[in-house]
Amino acid sequence: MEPITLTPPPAFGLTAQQLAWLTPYFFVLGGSCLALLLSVYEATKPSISVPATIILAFLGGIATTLPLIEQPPTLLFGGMLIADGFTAYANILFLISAAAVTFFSRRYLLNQDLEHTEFYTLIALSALGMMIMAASTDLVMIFLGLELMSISVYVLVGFRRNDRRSNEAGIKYYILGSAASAVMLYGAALFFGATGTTNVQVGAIRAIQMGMGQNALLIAGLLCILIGFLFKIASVPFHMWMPDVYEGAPAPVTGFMTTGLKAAVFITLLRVFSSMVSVPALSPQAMEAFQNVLWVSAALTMFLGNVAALQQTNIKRMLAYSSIAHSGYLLVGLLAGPQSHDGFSAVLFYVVIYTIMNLGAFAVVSAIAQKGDTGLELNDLSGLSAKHPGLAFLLAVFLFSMAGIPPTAGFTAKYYLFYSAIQAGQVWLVVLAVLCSAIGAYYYLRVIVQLYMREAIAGSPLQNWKPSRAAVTTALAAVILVLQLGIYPAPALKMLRLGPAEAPAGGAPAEAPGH
Amino acid sequence: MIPVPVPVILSFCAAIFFIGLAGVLIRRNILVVIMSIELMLNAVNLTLVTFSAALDHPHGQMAVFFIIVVAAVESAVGLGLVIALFRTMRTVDTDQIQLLKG
Amino acid sequence: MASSTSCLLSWLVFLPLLWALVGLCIPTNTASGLKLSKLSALIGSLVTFAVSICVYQQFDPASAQAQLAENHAWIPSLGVGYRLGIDGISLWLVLLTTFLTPIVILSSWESVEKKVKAYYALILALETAMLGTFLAMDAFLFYTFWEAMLIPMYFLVGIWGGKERIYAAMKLFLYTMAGSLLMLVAIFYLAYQYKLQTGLGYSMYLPDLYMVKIPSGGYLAPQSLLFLAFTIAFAIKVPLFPLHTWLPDAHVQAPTAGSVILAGVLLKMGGYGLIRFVLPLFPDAVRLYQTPMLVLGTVAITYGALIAWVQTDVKKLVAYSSVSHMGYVVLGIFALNPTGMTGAVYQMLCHGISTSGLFLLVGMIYDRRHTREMSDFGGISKVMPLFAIAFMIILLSSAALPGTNGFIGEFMILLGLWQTSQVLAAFAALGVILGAVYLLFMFQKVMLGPVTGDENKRLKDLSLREVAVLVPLLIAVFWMGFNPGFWFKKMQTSIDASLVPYSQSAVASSNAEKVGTPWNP
Amino acid sequence: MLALIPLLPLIGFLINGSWYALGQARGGKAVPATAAGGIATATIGASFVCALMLFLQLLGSEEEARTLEVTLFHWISAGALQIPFTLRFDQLSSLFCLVITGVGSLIHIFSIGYMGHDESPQKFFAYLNLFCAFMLVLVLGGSLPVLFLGWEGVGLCSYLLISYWYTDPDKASAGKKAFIVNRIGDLGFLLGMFLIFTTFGSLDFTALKQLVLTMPVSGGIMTTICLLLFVGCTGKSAQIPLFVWLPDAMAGPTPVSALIHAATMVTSGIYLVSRLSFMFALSPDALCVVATIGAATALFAATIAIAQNDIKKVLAYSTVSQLGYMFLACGVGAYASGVFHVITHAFFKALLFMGAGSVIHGMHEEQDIQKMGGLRRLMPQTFLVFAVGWLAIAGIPPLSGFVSKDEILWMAFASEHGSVALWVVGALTAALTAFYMSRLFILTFLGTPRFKVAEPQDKGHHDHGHGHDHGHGDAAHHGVAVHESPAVMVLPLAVLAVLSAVAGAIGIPHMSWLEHWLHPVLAHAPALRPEVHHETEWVLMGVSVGIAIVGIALAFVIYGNLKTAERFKTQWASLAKILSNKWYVDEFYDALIVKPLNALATILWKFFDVKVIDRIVLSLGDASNQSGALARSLQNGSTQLYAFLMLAGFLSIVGYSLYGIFH
Repeated sequence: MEPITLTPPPAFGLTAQQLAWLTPYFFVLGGSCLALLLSVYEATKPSISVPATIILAFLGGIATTLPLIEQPPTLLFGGMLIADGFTAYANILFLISAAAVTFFSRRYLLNQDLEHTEFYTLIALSALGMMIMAASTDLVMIFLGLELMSISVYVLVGFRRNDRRSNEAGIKYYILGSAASAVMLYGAALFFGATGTTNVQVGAIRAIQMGMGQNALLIAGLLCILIGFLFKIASVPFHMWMPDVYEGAPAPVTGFMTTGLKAAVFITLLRVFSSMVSVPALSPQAMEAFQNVLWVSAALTMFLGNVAALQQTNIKRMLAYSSIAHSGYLLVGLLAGPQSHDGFSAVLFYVVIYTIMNLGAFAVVSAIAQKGDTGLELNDLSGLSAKHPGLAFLLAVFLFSMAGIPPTAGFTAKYYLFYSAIQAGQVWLVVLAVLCSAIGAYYYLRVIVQLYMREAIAGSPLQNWKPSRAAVTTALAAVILVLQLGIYPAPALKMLRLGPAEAPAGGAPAEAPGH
Repeated sequence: MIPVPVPVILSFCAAIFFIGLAGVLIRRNILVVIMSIELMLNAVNLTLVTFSAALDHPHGQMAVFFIIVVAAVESAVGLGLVIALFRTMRTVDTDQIQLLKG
Repeated sequence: MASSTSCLLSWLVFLPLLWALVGLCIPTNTASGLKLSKLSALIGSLVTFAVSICVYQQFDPASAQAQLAENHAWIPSLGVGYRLGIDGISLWLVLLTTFLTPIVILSSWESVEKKVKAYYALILALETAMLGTFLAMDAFLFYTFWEAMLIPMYFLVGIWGGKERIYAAMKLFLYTMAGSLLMLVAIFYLAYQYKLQTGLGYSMYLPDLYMVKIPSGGYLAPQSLLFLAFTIAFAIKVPLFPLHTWLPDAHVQAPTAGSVILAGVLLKMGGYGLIRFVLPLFPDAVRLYQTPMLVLGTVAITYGALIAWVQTDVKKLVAYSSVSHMGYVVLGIFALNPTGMTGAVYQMLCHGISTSGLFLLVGMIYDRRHTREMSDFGGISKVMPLFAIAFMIILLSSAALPGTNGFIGEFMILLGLWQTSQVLAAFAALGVILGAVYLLFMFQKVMLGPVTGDENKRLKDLSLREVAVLVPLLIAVFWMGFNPGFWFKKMQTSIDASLVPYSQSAVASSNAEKVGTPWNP
Repeated sequence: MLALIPLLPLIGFLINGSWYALGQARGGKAVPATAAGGIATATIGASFVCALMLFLQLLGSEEEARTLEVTLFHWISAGALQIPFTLRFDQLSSLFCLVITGVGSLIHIFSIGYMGHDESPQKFFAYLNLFCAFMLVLVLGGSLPVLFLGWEGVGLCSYLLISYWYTDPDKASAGKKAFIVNRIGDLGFLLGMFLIFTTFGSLDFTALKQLVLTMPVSGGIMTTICLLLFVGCTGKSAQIPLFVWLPDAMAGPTPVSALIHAATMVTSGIYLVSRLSFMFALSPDALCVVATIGAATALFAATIAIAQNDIKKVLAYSTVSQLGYMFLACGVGAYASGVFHVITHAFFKALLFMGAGSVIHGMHEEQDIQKMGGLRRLMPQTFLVFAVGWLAIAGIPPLSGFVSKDEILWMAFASEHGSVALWVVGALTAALTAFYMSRLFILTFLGTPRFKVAEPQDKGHHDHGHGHDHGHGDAAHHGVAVHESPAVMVLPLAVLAVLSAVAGAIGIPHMSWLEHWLHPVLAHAPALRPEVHHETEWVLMGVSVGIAIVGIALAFVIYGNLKTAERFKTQWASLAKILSNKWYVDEFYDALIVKPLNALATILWKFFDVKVIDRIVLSLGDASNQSGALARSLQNGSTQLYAFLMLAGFLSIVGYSLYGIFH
């Protein structure tokens, strides 16, 4: 069998189809550049033009991505990026998340005296990083996208620059994130050393061809890459940064991190992971070792995230632990994906739902947050339903959804995820997962108790304030989606279904000559 | 000149990498920590170059360029964060930065 | 399945919810608006009752199949369908639900003062969830309703409950949820096995799942584990000793309406689930675990009754009496014969009537005195003679006096159990004595003796509204006590059908089959 | 017409009951007892007429056709379990019906006077009517479950009527005790019923009789069935060990004691045994138990009766004792004699109770015989009728009590199931009976009043002195204006007195109409023991008369002079104490069963339920919380600790994987 190489497309001579695939990227990039330019004029007196520009750019990106969903997969830039349905969905998800965050954060920033136009630009650039990352099949590209995303977010986390907590969160995230990136990069270097390529799919095929199932270099490299990802999704024991960072970051940024950022990392992980397992690149022992690592990691993550959340009194910090717990559930799906009939569809679906409900929840949290992100202690929320019944209702729905109670989307997603894990034979992991979600229900319900079952406490920071309309609109939209996907998820499931042929690894092996 | 064997270089790279990692773990001054991270990244760069040379494949060297750029950007942002931190906290000692916990 | 074009059941299930949503639109800032919203809820529940009567009339007792069935694709990729159907067992539980809801609404007319609109909306929403649970013929749909039911119940207890309401609401929610999640895992497993065994794809349709064969043998065989997963979920709901501790808290803290629905309908779902899922799905495991389950049921009866005896809080007493009474239901089901099973279903209905009545009565004096401590009462008979009459009748029904409904249920259960295990039946029958003991002790402490305290002397007897609340229950007590045939005749076929796997011939054939074609995992 | 027998009192109950309920809804004004009592009496009276007419019809028909049957509706039908609500009127039930409705009517009439000053007579008469209805269902029921409906129903009415004056906690407790103790017996009944159903597949008496005779069933099962049912009888008919409720049941109004706790309800155990005599006949072991328990109860209760001072308590223990006689009869296979004694006992015991009621009424709620005496002159009519009852129960020929009791003693001696020992116990009991009844009679009616007789002008006092829970205090201060009871109360007494005197006629030995009448429905009379000679019967009869006279004479010797009585009492002080405390049976039960059970329940609740079961549940939550706290303490805010843990994770993952893969 002749060695497989990718047929490179004509350099910089992009076909119309490839150009179409790149349009959303141009939109976001152009939008952020334009916003930067505009902000020069508006540095002293910020107006609505910058966020509007950014949002328009996001919407443009979404609009140009939509027609691409049904397009056949295409390779871009010498196979460093892959454009397929999966990419399209991922991009839409990131853009929606970024747009929503932008939409509801303006009022928040105004309230906090943080109205700096860089905020929007950074969101846009971070979104661009996600889009690149999710489309990458090359480790270098993944690294680039990841860094673009992360560096923007480092800044965003420390955006309340006069606030010690925000600063601390920024610096912690920065140090740990960079270190993790370095580990991941080291893994990429080892991967390159073992396979002679930084392209994941090509590398996987080479690994088969050269019989590297037991190659220590390759395995060590993959482990390092995996650990880099585990850090980003905050899997135990790489989760420690997340609560601190979530708590310190401004509320909309936390929202952005738990939705866009997390989705991006998971989708990328899915792509890398599935490209390694959809072809048996590794020996059975190696696969088993990887699975065991993931098993333990998933179990620990679910358990620790849920139990630690029980102890929290700050809603942002609580949602951070909740986010860790959800990463654990997703790891269950990831682990089960290869053996399950539905492949990684369940994981993808879960990511989508998770993004929607967290967007909504953080929209509400951002709306509630008072100056300096105060008013987010649980006690401050007492009796919220009496003064703001609508807001309380929205938050309650999101919390029920996160707890996985029907008829919300959170239930459907969990259902699908655990169902596919059962198909993969992970019965005990699923048992553990459901027990953990029972524990988890407690802290979500605790918030609802505050909202509905307690009287307002005198002297709470939440005395006279009105929630922003943008936030409520965002949350309302999210609620509609959460209920719709909870009650009638069939269309969405059909849409997001990844048959075995459409594994997120993309069509690379099929594209490659010789197949 | 006898070429240094590849495994030796790789071990050297790994050593540098872990020295960087150790620096991140041990040093209390954030600036030194950032420098340690740079060290880790440079160890990676060296690894890539070594592999590139050993495999006679340009990809590795190409990647190094990207990494150098990213590392520079990262340091810039990191220093910005450190300055902001110093403004509010008046310290760059990691032990002093423990507001967020629990 | 004979798929009919009628969507009567859908109407039945979703009418209360729709009505609740409409009711939420009524402005309640004026007194008349407030009244209108109450009235609207009452009418809504009565209309639902009327619809359920229509269902009753269209029900054909001769067929054991799910009737008035509706079958629509819902999430085809997961084998989930929107499937409703009714049989002789769910028919009566549905009617019990629709019967109790108007009573509950009427009973809270004056006692609920805060967030009135939301209160009635939640009760109606709860009704939808309950009806859905009884009517679902699809495991996913069932589970959805089953869990969704917790939300309104949680709010009812948590917002309108007593002092410890939040603790109680949390306990109720988490306890039930933890149990049901294991059941969910088991449902997944079954659906997946269906696919493996038939090669047809996923299905959550119950009759499909019934066909799944799961290896059995041994207390930890797959079938036994699945059995346990399901049974624990249902046993928590029943609640079966020792999984009952959520109940006293929830009952005591819940508002009257909550307690009534909890005792009247929610507990029945445990029994219903056992009949609908556990018996047909896991015949071997059921036979294996029959004795342990019977023992637990027997323990529940005596244990609940003994503890009820020493309670000082009336509501808690009634709560523990539910533990005792529902123990009979478990016995009837696991007696695995038609007599016991009929008794179990009947006992569920009877308990729904009698315990609801007790809770309503306790609620009525609680509304007047704002205490439930027995020592605060005394000689109430003297000042509230009508109340005393109603109390006595309901109490007798609860104590299973012949001529009241309770007797028929307990009689048939014990008779059925006797055919299975005479020793256990003898022990279970101790409940007959103990039931009289705790009920009469309560009656004496609260109702008899000299009238104590000025507050008790000033108590007003039942109002017309309260009489209207109680009279349907009292009628039901005697009607069910003297004419059980009216109820039996519609449930007989379904009960026989549910016991098919346990008839002697079925045992023989399933053994033969197992020998012939061993199941390969 | 058959259906009307229980239906009529039920209608009376409904009328009076709704009258009461509606009256309460409108504010509860008192109504005259005559109106409510009139309705009640009319219904039960009509019921009596119906029963009488049917009885006459039965008399007129062929022996084979002496069964009337009516199925009112289908009660329970589920699979093999088919229980129609059938009423069956045959020789046995007809007698019971007549007694119930007849004596019932008289007691109703009596109650009109006795309850004349009650606050809500509708309620009382409603309960009374309801009781009659249930009692009639009990004896008319064609199958065990229907009988059981009546069985439990009379228990309920007994509860309601005992605690009729519920504002007195003791009376309320007495009702509760009666119900619960009865329930214990009912448990046995229920289980017996189950065993019958699983053995024979039917619960209908007629069908059962056929099945029992045709189906071979092991003696063990038959004995178990009989004993289980007998447990039910010990509850309802107050036998050892479940007799404790009956004396307490005297807390109820006296007509209730007469009707329920003397004449009718307590005899339902005998009815049940007679009804199922075809089963008992097949189980000599069970019969032996029945006879032993009966004899033991008879003697035991009689000893207690000697030392009681409450007029109703004496009668209550006497009832227990007499019921023991009846079971003794059944136990030796002489069911007809048992039934005979039921009938005569119904007459004279109702008479005695109502006589006592009349005394209590006249004495303004005084029940202690030590505070009575000399009522002979003050209440001459009552004295007269009471004397008849006294002689009847003491066994003085030719009064009815003598005839039936002697029959039982003879059978206890002569039957193949009998023995000398049983006869001795029975005879001893007879002596004791004569003794304590004479004691009662002497202390109440003879001698001089041991209370302050009020002046005649104090008469106005008694109008409000009849309240149920007052009166005791009044008597001490003002003296008691004793008066003869009104005609409405005395008249029924007179009727009963006549009946007590002559009822023996239906069961005269060797030409007993009763035995002949009951022959088709009861098991065959037992054969006599071979060693028994017929002449012995006469000897024994003489002995029993002698015993009665000795008993009476002894009582006169001791109690004719109160000083003798005192001396006698001090001589036997310890025995008297034990007896007056009823052998401490209540205390025994309380210490052995009630208290431990209550303690157990409290422990189960406060310790096991709360501290163990619930604790386990909650500790799951606690464990989660503890783990959370642990996780939290790890999260100490130090960036470098985080990094260190990450390194540890990194190394362990890489280490594990590489080791796992390459080794």
